[in-house]
Amino acid sequence: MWLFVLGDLFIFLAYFVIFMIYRRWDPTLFLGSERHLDLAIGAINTLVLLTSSCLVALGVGAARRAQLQRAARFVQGAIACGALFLALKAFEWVRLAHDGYTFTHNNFFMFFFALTGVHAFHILMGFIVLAVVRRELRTDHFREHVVVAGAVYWHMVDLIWVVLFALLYVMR
Amino acid sequence: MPALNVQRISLWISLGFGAVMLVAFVAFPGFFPPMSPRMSADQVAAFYRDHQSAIRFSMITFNFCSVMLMPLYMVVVYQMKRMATPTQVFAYSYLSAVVSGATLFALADLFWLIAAFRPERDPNLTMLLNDLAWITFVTPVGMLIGQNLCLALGIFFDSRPRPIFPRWVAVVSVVTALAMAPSAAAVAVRTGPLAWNGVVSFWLRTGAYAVFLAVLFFAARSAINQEERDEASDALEPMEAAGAAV
Amino acid sequence: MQLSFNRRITLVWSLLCILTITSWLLASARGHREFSPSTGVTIGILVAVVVKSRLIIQQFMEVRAAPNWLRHVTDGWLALLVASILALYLW
Amino acid sequence: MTAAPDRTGKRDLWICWWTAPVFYLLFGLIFVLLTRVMPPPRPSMSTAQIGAFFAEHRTTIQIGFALLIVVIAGSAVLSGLVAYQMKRMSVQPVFAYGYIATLAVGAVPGCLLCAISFLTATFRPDRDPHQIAMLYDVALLSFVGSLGCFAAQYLILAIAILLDKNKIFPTWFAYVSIWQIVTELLAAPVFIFKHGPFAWNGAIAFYEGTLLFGVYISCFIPLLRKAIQQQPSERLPA
Repeated sequence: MWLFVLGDLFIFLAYFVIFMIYRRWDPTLFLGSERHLDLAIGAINTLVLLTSSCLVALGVGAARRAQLQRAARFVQGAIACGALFLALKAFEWVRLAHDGYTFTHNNFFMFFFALTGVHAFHILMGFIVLAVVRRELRTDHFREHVVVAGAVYWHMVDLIWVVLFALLYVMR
Repeated sequence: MPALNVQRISLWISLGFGAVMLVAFVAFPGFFPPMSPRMSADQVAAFYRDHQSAIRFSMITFNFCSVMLMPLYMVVVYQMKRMATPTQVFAYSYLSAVVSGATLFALADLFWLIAAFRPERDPNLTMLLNDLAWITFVTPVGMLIGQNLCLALGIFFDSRPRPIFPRWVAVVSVVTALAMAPSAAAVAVRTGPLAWNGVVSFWLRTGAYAVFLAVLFFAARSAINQEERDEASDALEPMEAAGAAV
Repeated sequence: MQLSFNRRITLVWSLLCILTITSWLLASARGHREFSPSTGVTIGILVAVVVKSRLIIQQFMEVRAAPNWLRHVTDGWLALLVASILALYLW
Repeated sequence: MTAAPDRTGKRDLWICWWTAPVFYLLFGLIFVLLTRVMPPPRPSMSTAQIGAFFAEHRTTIQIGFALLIVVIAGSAVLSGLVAYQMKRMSVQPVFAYGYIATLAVGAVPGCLLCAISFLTATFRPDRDPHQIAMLYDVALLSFVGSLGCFAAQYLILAIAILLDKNKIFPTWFAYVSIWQIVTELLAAPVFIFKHGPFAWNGAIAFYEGTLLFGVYISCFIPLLRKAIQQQPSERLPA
């Protein structure tokens, strides 16, 4: 899993660099577009995802102490947080599109929708990963490395969002 | 045991993407109502200009999701190979027909997307692309009919005491094939129920195939369940035999 | 530090949240209508990103207990990320 | 029957395997050097510029794509080999069939349609320039924008590798395959943009995707070789 996570991190690094190059070419447009985003939703979503990451980390700890049911509950909580994240994201997308700031509106929104879209796709994959982890926790002889690998993936999704939040919402 | 998971995963993949395709179908402005083949070139060009985003959204979604139905078809191929037919030939014919059918849809989808890519194109060329898309989408039903007939024949010849797919699936399959067949007339007719926007060529054809896919999904699911039960009892039998010997 | 596992994770989580809220405030401190470029704000945000990322990598992903190569690669990633963002921002 | 020596025992597999490097070498030669489809020309070209593009590269396009339509079956041989290896996995052959089927779909819209459109465009250079421009769009959008068939193929391969207990391919390769799905997703905007990173010649939609495909294929070919080598030569499964 680490290979996947590292590879993904470097792929995202490339996206971030390309974003920054385009931002560099037209900083006024990017900054002007940033104001149409709802900073509060972005920040709350960051907190939601951080919380879910924290729950997964606690879940790994509980699994190591063989408190499997507790661990499964933590993982469930993390999935719920992920779902909340996606719901807020969808609300934000719909509102922006409704106000006319669609994918094709300008370069900023192009990046905004593409990057948040790819990230949302990673969250969807994360649901599958966490479901596998939860299934693993239900078996009697669970394999710790599977649980840890799933957790690492989920933290990566969180990590990427932290950078995205900075680049898309709060950078000035 | 893990092997059976693959079939279930396949079914769920196809179900999920099939649901997304339903959204794309509703989102395509050219389906409600279906575009008339009698629209002038300028009207067609105006359609692509006015509905650019919706067309792109739904057709990109179709592009991505339509081939994701393949896992469901492949479960059917696998189950057809398990049928107690004289040979497994229908399973391979079915596979071949599915591939060609899916290729046709992928082509139609591309034509729609290319037409929407530059709506400012010469209206006559936009109309050409639009015609190509509609004709490729609606009329070449042969591959779909072929699939359904191969499946139906396989089911009829399946001599298992408890057939893999119940006989009524074969009946539904043949009826669906018959319902889709008249769409071929849309290559020549521009008005009435047989035109590509007509009740028969569009709604009956699309609706029948959608219903058939749903039937196929549930039939495949119960075939998988049955296979699991059979395997479980097969695994028990030698043990019972051993027990009897002792 | 002899913190229990859960305590340490919760502490990391609260730090992360505080940093997020700080960036939020930093970005909106100058009034909602004020969207002018500000190197100070951006650098502050980037510092927060570095700290947050490193916390997630080291604590949540447990890289602090990982083999050396992994620590170096993740740190390298973070350094590359911030260096390129900063370079492209200031250039 | 006595055990045949290793080489002759797997002769057919090795023939299939050798088509892979040969085919991709030719593929690169055709698309990069001869027909100039990779890296792709700009989507924002005017009708006149498109005409000039075809006029300039007419001969090489014709040589290149004529070669392609002759050797395209290399991809079919390869997908046969992969499907065969997938049948050796502990998962049921459903995914092996799916792999064959999705790639069989992909060959026409994803590769041949591009060749046919370019060849048609260069066939009569005196054609109405607008028609040539349309063929240009057909070629490049179908080549870069046939997403679903390839995404489905990568998905099937990835899941099969993850579930396989015989370890025909290493687990990490499933992840490399999943990246390809993400790059296919990011190629979806080529139908929308004519400029920028998501256009069909864009940094993300084209260059990053191609780079990752390069990683994928340069891992896949050696892995296939290893899979064939490790296969016990007695008792070859059907």
